[in-house]
Amino acid sequence: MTDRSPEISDRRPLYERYEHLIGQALAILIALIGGTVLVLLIGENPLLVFATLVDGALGSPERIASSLLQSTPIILSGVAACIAFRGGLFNIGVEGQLYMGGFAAAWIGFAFQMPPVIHVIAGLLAAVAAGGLWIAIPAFFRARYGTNEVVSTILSNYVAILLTSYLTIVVFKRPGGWSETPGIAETAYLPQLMTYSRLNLGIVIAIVAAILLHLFLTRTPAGYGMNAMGRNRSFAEYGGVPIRRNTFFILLASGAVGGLAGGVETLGVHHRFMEGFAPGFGFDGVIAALLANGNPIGTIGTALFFGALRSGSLLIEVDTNASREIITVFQAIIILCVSAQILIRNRRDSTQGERRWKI
Amino acid sequence: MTLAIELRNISKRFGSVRANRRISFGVKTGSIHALVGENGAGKTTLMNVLFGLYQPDEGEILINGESVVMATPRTAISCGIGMVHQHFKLVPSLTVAENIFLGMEKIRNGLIDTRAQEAEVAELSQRFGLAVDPAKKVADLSVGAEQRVEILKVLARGAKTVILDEPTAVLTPQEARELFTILRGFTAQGMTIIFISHHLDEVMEVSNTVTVIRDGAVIDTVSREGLTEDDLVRMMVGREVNFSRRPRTPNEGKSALRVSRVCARDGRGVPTLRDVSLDVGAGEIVGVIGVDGNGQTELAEIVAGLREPSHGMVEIAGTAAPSGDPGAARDLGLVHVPADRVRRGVDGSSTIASNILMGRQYDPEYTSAGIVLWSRVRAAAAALIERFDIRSSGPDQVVGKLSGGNMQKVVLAREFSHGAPVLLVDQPTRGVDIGAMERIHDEIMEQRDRGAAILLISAQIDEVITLADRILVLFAGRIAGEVSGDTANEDEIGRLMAGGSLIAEVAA
Amino acid sequence: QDKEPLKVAAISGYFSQGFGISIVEGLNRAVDELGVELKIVDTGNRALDYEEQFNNLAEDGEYDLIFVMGWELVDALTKTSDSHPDQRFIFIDGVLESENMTYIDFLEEEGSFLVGALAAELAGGKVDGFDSSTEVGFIGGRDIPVIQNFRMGMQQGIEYVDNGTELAAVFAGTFDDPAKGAELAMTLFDQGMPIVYQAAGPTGEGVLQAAAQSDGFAVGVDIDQCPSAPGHMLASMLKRADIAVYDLIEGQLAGNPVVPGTVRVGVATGGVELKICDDIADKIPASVIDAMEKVRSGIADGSIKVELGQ
Amino acid sequence: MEDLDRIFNIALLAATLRTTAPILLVALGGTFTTKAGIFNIGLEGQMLMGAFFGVLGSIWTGSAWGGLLCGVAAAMTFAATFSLFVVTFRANEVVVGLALNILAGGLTISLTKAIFGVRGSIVNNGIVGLPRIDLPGEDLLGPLERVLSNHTPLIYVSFILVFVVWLILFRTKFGLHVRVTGEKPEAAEALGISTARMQHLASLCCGLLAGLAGVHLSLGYITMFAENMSAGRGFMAVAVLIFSAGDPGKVLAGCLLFGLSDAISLRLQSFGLSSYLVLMVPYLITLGALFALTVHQRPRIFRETLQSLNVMKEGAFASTKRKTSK
Ligand SMILES: Nc1ncnc2c1ncn2[C@@H]1O[C@H](COP(=O)(O)OP(=O)(O)OP(=O)(O)O)[C@@H](O)[C@H]1O
Ligand SMILES: Nc1ncnc2c1ncn2[C@@H]1O[C@H](COP(=O)(O)OP(=O)(O)OP(=O)(O)O)[C@@H](O)[C@H]1O
Ligand SMILES: [Mg+2]
Ligand SMILES: [Mg+2]
Repeated sequence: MTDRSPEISDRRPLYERYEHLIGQALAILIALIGGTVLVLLIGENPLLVFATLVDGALGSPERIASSLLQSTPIILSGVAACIAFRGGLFNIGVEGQLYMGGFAAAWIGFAFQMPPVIHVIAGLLAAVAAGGLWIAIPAFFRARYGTNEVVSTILSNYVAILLTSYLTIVVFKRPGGWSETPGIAETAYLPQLMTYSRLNLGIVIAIVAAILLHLFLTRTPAGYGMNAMGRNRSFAEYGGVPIRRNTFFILLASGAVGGLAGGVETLGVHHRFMEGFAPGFGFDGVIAALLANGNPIGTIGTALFFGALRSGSLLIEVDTNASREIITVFQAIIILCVSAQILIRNRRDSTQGERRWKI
Repeated sequence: MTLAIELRNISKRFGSVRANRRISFGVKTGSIHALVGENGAGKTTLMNVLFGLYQPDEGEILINGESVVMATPRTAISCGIGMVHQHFKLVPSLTVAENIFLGMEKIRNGLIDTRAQEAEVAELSQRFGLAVDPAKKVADLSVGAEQRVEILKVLARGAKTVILDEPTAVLTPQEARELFTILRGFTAQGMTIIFISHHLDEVMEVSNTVTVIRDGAVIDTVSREGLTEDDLVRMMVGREVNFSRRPRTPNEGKSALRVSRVCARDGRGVPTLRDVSLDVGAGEIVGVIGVDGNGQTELAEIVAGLREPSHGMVEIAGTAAPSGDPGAARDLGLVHVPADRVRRGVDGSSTIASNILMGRQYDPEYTSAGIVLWSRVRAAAAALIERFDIRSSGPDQVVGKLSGGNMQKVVLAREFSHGAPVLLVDQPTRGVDIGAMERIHDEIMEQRDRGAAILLISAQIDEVITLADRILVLFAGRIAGEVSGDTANEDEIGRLMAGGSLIAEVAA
Repeated sequence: QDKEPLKVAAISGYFSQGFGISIVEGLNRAVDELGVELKIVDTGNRALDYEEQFNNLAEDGEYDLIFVMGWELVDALTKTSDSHPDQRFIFIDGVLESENMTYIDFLEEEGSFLVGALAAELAGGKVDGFDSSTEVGFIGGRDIPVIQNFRMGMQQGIEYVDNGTELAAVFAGTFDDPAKGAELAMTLFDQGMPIVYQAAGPTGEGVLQAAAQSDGFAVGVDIDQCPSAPGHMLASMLKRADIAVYDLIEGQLAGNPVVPGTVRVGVATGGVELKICDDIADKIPASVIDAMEKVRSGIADGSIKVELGQ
Repeated sequence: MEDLDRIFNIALLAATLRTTAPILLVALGGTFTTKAGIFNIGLEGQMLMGAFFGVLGSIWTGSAWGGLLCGVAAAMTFAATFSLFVVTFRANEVVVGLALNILAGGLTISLTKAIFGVRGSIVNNGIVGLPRIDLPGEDLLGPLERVLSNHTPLIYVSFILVFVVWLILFRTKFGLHVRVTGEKPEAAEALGISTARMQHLASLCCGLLAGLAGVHLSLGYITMFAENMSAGRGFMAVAVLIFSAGDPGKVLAGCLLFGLSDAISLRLQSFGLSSYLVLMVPYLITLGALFALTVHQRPRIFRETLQSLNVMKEGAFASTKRKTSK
């Protein structure tokens, strides 16, 4: 992985410090151009589509709240991915952890009676535990035997989705309902922030998680060691950072936050577990983290952007004839452009044989 | 006399490093032309330019009097130039014949004609007296055999001019001598050889002409006739070098680092260390020397806890260090200057301050209540930059942009400022200029004087002779002999390095 | 005095699949023949979005009728309906608690009962042109309640015939993998089952194609799927959403407005029926046709009860 | 036991061939990129493009072979984009792969909606599927006839390709250069073999086979397109590639393992197990195999220890390996 380690903040000249931002802005521009071409191809008016997109994302307080609501699970999944990413690992199984965490939180919510605040905390803790446990086996084999975590976490996604479906539909189905568990007790609801939207405390949890991770990485000794692992594994090993142990715990923490993302989603929005409750959020989070180059604060930004895209795309479906899948196409183009950093790649390094990420 | 190759005003820079500055010289057809210079002088870069691997920033290359733009190695090959690289470029999973014919495979019916290739390799190896088994996998070859494959690779491409970049660094003196015989055979057939070496005696023995490079520029090109080794040294370094030994104090400290019966194997299961034991006392420097690939790397890694020995153990300050745990070794008081500084010694993507903190992030000096005090780290870094004369823009300079020597100083600054009782110093002056080298030597002596136990691993005989109180010679993973620093001379050590006297002097 | 055309919206994630297609057909007919204005919204599959999508539609009170299909939308629908009590929502294929909405409830279990009865008659009755077998198959998309309704109906139909035929029911676990549907169907046909009934969306398309390949017979669902595998399609269990939807809109325009309450659509109303494919009809003995007709009228007049929840 | 007979019968073999073939095709494509040193997580998207454009091409040209060409061309376009970003722009291969997967999903759905008016699946519309091949000589094959005959051509192609890909990788100049590029790029560069070129070519080969895999899904296995119909097969191929290190023989073994467990799991449902649990079986078996293989590589430590003890017994005077190998 060559682009895995983010440039650390330092006192570089202003331009250098923000050149990645400039690059990303240009990348988005290129993506917009690509998107325009595409919209034209499918016979729609690009201006109308973009205007609808912006209107749908930011057109009213409700819609802004809705964009934030969409961003919440992406931020948390992104933080989960950042944790692994900054430690030089790859957790592509955030999706699966999200499902497990979502189910665990819902289970605490509907199967137990507890006093208000405690119930919420218990639910979130269950989500954290479920996410952590779900990645524990891949993490163990990665740490102990070097088993490729990308593959093992991808495969666990499938198992997690099937398992939660099984639990939801076969074991805990709400009688007479669709494929969903009974609703959770009101004591387990994450408080809503405003009356006109489902936006809830989850967004605060997500942003706090991102900030905490940032502080952990930049201010604490353990965070320093973890960061070093991600930048140059042999250097960290040489410096006495316990690689194997860290590998295990970094993946565990990453999975735990992935679980939290699911828990926040069930306790805050759906108030039950339903299958297919959040498809794609885990993957979006991974990509948001990659785009922000592993920086948790930056991930908040990219996740908000993705959330706004998703939210705006809803109105596209209503007000235009374009399919909202067009948004996924934009997203993919943006990701491609940013990842290539076409515009800012430093050509001076081009003589150095670069080692690619090997299996 | 015709010139097989002529270089005119070749310059090449890497970022701020000027690896070659307006280099000009000619190589006569049928001669052996030696290229000498310190580490980092720019020899390899120049040869890479000549071979089309790098494009020069300016300058011209003439082959047999004709100007040629070396766009790619293919151009060079078609000009009859072949290069045996400092680091071999063989593919381990392929056979000898496949490696030799890589890029010019013999094809029959669309498939590679293995049999024809092997037959031709056998024929070539016979003709030039380079014994290899064409069907063997390169992974199973010895280093010497790998080099013969590299040379055959060049010959198979019909090279008339062969560049050898430090061919003897990995060879025993006997193997080196065989190589020279072969090279002389080549010139007898009208071929031209360019030959890079740090061993001035070899240069004197085999070459016809010598070009000396210093700091990327040519100092002079001279005929071997009438040249002495001292002349060469003066040209290379720019002044008389004081090879004199540092003053030694008798060792009275008790053992601070003990390595007992350590064995190791490489990935293929071939033993790399066989039953190595040694002892370093406080206030003592023990030098370990050997030709590359004789086990020093493995020894250093095992002592540092970076590699698990297959047998044996390491004690640091009287306590057994858990194997394969570099953190534990550090906690016991070992610091380590690694040989591979780019990969291991620094994190090139972060700042000097951040690099200085590594290994001490939990030290109360820099951390309070679980928070890293970056201001203090930065202040400490600034002080170390001053003390070690690290040429940089300050603590926030990104390490990857430092020159190699300054990078090494960052490593030394970090490791030597710990005041640790045990120092493992691996190739501390590789690629470091002569001025810095002396400073590093001074620092190492200072550490010894304050009572540190130092295990110094080096491939340079003069370095261990200058510094070490005792010298252990590693050969084929075994300690081939021990020499006292006071009485050591290069001949004796050289003989041991070549495995010459295993029987006479087994380490006590 | 109302010159404005009637504005109708429809929202679902399944407009591309059988049942959804027939809803769209009905709506389009209303557009063509009645001149209504139509907006179709595809929800995608992200539960978080539904509420916003409903709000976007209901906000301006622009639409006279909003048709909704899909159980996963229920929550969002209920909420929006509560906050926009004047908006007329029509929920297709189910009954909810809210008394504010209109429901069209299709009794797919009744149609599936007919499928079960037909399959048992043909497989267990040593009918010419059909391999006799003690088993017939059912392939569901995913093991979810709606799909279980189909299975339970078929099961009861088989039991009603009571000739020793049994049901082998399997689920593909996905509605989007026709290759897997085909593989499952081939597995069942290989095990000697002559007839397989599917309720599996695009996955089910694979089942139909596998019937042609394995020389078996498939029963389609929701819409007339007989053309999918000519010669290998036995029948299609139709849920005539097109008629139901069109009738409601027509009524609204004719001064017979849609009111809250439940419209039950089953075998009795003709909204659910079993269509025997034309090219196979002459292979089926008259005795079987007669028996089927008896079952049909039994269901229609209520003498045969099809139960759910088994 | 009668129940066991229901699972383990000759039809299971035929089913295994069918479930294996699509993954095998796309995984064989991945061997090229794997051997060229690129981690290609974008197989899923290439396969989906192949499936979609296969169907479109079949409709446009009215011929299955036209569809095949279209599908393969589309997948190769994606593969070229992948290598353009990864090799030329040196972007992170996981990011690019994932982004292209997303792009393939969004693009196929958008185009379906733009062309056919609705999203979801494309059935009928004049799609022509690939023909089935009846192997001659029923008497010759005996009971195997049921297993081997009456498949679409790409099933036979996929298994034949195992050998062909092996031949290409290990017996031709192109394959040799691809392998060298992945194993020791500096060796290739030093001999004037352009590693970038080899990686682009490897990626194109990969796109070719991934496209065939997609076409096989939409025109061979069945004749239709459905949203995301690749259904994770590309990701499974990635998993197989990682633990086979891209060796065609091992790829075949890995794909057969997955295909067999998939085919068995489909049959297990008749035992009344919940479909959700049964559908996990192939993933669990693959995960188990992945873990078992990596663990298997470890006991070397024990062997090394024993060998070292022997070295010490040999004594200090024994001649060294390096000397004797001369
Ligand atoms: N690819 C590169 N990028 C940046 N700097 C480089 C690169 N290659 C070489 N250098 C720098 O150029 C200078 C000359 O290096 P070169 O390898 O030519 O030295 P050398 O004379 O061959 O040394 P040695 O005796 O150690 O082999 C050194 O300072 C080195 O750090
Ligand atoms: N790993 C590190 N190495 C060196 N200095 C560091 C490191 N991490 C943080 N610092 C220094 O500590 C200070 C605070 O770091 P922090 O990253 O929180 O602030 P920042 O640079 O303003 O953040 P950002 O640019 O991400 O908004 C900075 O001046 C930074 O240079
Ligand atoms: Mg060199
Ligand atoms: Mg119903």
